[in-house]
Amino acid sequence: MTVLFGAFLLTMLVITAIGIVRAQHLFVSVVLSGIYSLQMAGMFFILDAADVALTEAAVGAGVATVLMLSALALLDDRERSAGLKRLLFAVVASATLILLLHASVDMPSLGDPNAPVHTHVAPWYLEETPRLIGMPNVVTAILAGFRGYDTLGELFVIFTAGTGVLFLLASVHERGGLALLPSPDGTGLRHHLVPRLIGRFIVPFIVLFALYVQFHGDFGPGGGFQAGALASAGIVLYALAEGEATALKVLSFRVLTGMIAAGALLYVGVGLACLMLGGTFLDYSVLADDPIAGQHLGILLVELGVGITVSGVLLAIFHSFAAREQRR
Amino acid sequence: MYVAAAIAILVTMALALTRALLGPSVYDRVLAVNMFGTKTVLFLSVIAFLYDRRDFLDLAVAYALINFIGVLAVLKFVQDYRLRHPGEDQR
Amino acid sequence: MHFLDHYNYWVFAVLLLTGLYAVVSRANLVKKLIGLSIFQSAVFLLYISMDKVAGGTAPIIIQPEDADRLYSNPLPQVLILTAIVVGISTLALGLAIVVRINEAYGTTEENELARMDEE
Amino acid sequence: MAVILDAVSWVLLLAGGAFIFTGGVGVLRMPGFYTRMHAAGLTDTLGTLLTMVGLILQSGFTLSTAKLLAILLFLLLTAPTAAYALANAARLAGLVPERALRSESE
Repeated sequence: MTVLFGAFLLTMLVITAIGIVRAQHLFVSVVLSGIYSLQMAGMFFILDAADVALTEAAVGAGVATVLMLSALALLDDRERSAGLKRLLFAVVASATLILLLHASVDMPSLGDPNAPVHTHVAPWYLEETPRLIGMPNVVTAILAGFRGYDTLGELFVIFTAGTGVLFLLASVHERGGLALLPSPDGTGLRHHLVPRLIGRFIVPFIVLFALYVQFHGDFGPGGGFQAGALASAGIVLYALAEGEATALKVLSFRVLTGMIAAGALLYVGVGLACLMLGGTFLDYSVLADDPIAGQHLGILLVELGVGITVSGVLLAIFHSFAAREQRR
Repeated sequence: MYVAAAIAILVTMALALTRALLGPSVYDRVLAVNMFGTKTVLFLSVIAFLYDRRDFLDLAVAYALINFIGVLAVLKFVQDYRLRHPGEDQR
Repeated sequence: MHFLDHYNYWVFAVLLLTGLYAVVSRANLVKKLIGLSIFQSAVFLLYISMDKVAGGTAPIIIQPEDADRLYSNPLPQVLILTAIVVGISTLALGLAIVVRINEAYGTTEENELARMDEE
Repeated sequence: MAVILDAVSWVLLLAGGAFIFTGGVGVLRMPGFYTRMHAAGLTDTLGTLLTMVGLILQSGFTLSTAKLLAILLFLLLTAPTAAYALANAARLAGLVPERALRSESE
């Protein structure tokens, strides 16, 4: 049954993707991308990847659509030219497709427990996590513990992308710093009473749920990446309901840039603290008397850093696009 | 019985997808996206029960909370679009 | 259900090339970015398809002593989880560049940009 | 008792599925935006309610019941709001119901 559900969702995914590419109006592409993301999250859930599905839910359903739309508001939202050498690329793509389909025959079939992926390091992680880290969610344990370096790198990619967007879109303050200057016209949906009231009612629940996802990530699906995306979605909803200017008063630009830096610094700081206490970089065992308690503390702090930076970056990006929109 | 409900939801998703692809107006597409979102919440809940993974209802909660934002963002975009391009036909 | 064993990989290939086709054949820069995110999500699908273990469940070990339970592979999930958030922030960076290009040139079509650069 | 509870929840789930499916058919087959909206809005709410209550009866007094109740509450709040906002936006944008157009032209 699972396989059939999966096949059905996958078929819909292909149809949606073709619809996205074919749509002439970019707005239609963005709306269809929303559906695409929903299907993808359902597929991840069916394939037993609860954490990934939660991330896709938090990012794809809220933040991604909002970002694409606020960028489209600044651009011509219709494709004008038909395309470049479409026939040639169609032939090349079809040839590559046939090669890839041919190669897929050699792949192990779906769910095969003896596939090469499952016989390398994965069993070790699954067996040793309860003993070494003592945390039910192996994904969180690997993310922040075993592969802490990798996650640090990813966090800095997000940090760099966020600062890049700010440099490209934020305006220069009179004293030389970057600033966002929303005009009072950005009222969002203030004139629509019902969506505004319900939106305001939902915001605290989203933020509360984000905190739950942040701190429950050791035991269930969740962690800093999901929580950061959810929290920023909550604040974006507030900005939609009350206008960007009001949202910037609640969480000002200074606070946002502070959050972007603070999260990354917290992550690095935990690593340095481990060095100071005589361990290696990001080896949390030395943080407490008991190695497992140390691991718990380290992972909690590191995930908190991830959550703070991710929500700061996503919100700063949203405000950069929105402020640009109103300046024109 | 969960299977029957899941199949009904999946088929409805396909119908909503068809409407989203056909249009014809912007609002039809947004309606379809909104419907697809609520159906995803229901599908995730039913699947969580079908395979007895009730811990993962968190996902459905996340969608129930977040799905709304996309629709509101689209509406704000359409509202601003009309301000910037008065009289222009939208698809 | 034997013929569905590789269906995930077929869909991966189709999505990958749909995305690639949009990136190379469309002149509109935003459409290229959308194509890039389809391409990206195809890779996510490949990784997550490989982590599935038949009869398994998500790798959250509530009872470590129960050795019979099968869990899906946690490693691809870790990689993709971070990649999704990285994907949205790089997409935003791309969009920001497109916005600036549009402000400087007044268009987001690749062929028009090339023509303006030649002049 | 358990058998009755099971039977009731099965009936609710099936009824929910039926309503959801009806809504899907309505969204696809109805002519004009407002009639489609009508089909989607009404069956969405009822189908959600029935399915969720069916699932709640299956889960008993556990944490999942609380989560299901939260989902139900949020869906019942947001789905009609989204429907309202959508219809409002369409009306303000000047999308006229089809029947009204037809009677005007007569």
